[in-house]
Amino acid sequence: MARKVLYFISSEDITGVEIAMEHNVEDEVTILLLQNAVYFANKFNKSVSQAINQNKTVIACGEHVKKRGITKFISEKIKLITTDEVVDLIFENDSIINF
Amino acid sequence: MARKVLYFISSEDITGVEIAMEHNVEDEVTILLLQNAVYFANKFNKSVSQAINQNKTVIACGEHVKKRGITKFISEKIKLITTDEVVDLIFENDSIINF
Amino acid sequence: MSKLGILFFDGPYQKQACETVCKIASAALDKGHSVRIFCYMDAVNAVLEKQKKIDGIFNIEEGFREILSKGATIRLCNICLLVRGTMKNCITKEAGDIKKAGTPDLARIIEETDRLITIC
Amino acid sequence: MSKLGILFFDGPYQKQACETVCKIASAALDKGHSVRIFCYMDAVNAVLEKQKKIDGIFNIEEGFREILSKGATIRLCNICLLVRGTMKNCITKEAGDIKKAGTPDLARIIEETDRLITIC
Amino acid sequence: MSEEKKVVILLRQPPHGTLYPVEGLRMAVAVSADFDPITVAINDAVYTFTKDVDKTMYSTHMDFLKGIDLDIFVDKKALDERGLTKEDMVDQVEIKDHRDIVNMIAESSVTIPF
Amino acid sequence: MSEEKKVVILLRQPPHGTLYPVEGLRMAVAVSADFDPITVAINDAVYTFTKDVDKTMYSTHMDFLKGIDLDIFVDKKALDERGLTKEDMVDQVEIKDHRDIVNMIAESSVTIPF
Repeated sequence: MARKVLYFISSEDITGVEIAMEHNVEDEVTILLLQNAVYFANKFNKSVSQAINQNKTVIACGEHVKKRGITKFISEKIKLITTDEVVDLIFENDSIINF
Repeated sequence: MARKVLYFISSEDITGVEIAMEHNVEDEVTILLLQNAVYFANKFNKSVSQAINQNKTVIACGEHVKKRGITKFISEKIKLITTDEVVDLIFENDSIINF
Repeated sequence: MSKLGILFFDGPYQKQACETVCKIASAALDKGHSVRIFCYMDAVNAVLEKQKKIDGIFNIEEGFREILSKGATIRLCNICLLVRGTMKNCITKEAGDIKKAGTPDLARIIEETDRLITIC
Repeated sequence: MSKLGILFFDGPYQKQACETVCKIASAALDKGHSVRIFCYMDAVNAVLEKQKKIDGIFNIEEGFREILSKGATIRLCNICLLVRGTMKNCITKEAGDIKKAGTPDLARIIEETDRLITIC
Repeated sequence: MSEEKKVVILLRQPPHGTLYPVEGLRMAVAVSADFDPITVAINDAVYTFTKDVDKTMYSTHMDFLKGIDLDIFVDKKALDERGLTKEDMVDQVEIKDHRDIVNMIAESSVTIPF
Repeated sequence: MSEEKKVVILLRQPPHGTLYPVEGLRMAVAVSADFDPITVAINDAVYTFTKDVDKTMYSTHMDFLKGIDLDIFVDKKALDERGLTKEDMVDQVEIKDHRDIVNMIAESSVTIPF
């Protein structure tokens, strides 16, 4: 049974993104980048680019991206969301995998 | 004029080892690994193995290696020293590069 | 309305975790969700009193007082406080539902919330 | 005999830095060197009083009291204490040469010591 | 409800230098009163369960988990990358292929990373 | 004696998420009373000096260093690895080849890593 799974990545540990990519294909996987994990959204980051190419949904916390001034260095395919929307996303998914 | 330079590496940041390898060849470079940086001494770590192959002196804090139980996973060319000897090493070198 | 559990590990002013916890908790409370927070390891120092306000820095004590006033539940790892010597310096229960607790209380939080997030 | 400066950034019981500082400082003092330590950022919490002793864990308060008794000089970043709310909870000068200080004191330590190490 | 939640204690940091893995195992013990948590070691956390590492701070937690039949799994990929083999590891842990480790994490309903 | 010491403030962490780079720049300012420290940004610390980053916490430190003619150097290699160019960076910093950055670090007598 397909579930909606959220990878909630708030640490500078790329393993979270890697495991999300290896997650079984039946589930609907979303990768959420917060805090310094938003630096992984840089177009030059191989793992995140690969996740986008695999059509995984990659989302980043807009406030954290903006503060770091990296909007123009990240892929347009990454959706930026507010803290409010982070809360909604948490409850919209069936389970959360924290990294 | 050749100087004795000690790379004093106490963090899990491999950049210290990399910069030590790029250090100009006239100086006598020693790399000292402490705390979790001793994990870099693992034979499978490319940077440290390369440093050893380049005949850089690589030393690790024996107490920190022993506590982590990794003696048999590290190269025999890495000398293990006591905290006492760490102090001597600090003063034997002309300058310390902290990482 | 749903129940959110939050676990974190870091103290204030070194890393961003405390600030993120306050902001996500605050947003969740504003939306009518309930929020239960467990402070583990250095995170217990996030709720120390007398944190001086400095311009441009998010004051962590105020952040936690605000979410307490909005109804968040905060549990502090007992042993973590003891070992750090900060047992007597925490925000008190006049500010809201904040208590010293043991690790089994995290199990209760896991059991009684719909989602658990950790902020690293 | 030589002069050693030590700078560190981490608080107790999360990372190993505090313990390493104590051990290297202690060894240097035993060899007759002088030791001057600057506690920056979370490191100011290393010298809080009332850190409870727990079996198997190196007690950081005791470690710092020991090196103070052997003659180490310890300077604590003022603002770092203020912002964390831990200004009033530090080991006092009865234990040795420990004082609140500003960042310029680190410049003095750099100037007056032969080597500066940082423990990260 | 509580029976349904699959709790994974995810160890990813080395056993010394920080208190994370020790605190993770302490958490596994605490959570075991209400759940059947599994403990999974990836990356440098695999060093936590070598025969030679100093386990003073967490051997009682390991023994407790073993005593109530709760599993500790170790990622074979992480072992391979570090040149560690089955012989280097304590008996209390089970080595699993990376694919299985990923599935355990993927199927959890609550993950607590240390 | 103090004139001889070459102090390098070595920034290596990103400008937000931790307070390290902010504290590093505060330290550079403090140390400038007695020394002529140079500030060197490598790895993710290069993000500290992009035009678009929020510099509320450290712009005064940057301006102070600039005002007394103390240099801030940025590693070109780190920029390249992140797809950043000279145009993305503020005027107060100077971009240097990795070889020059290595030499600055190598020739320092006191390095303070943040």
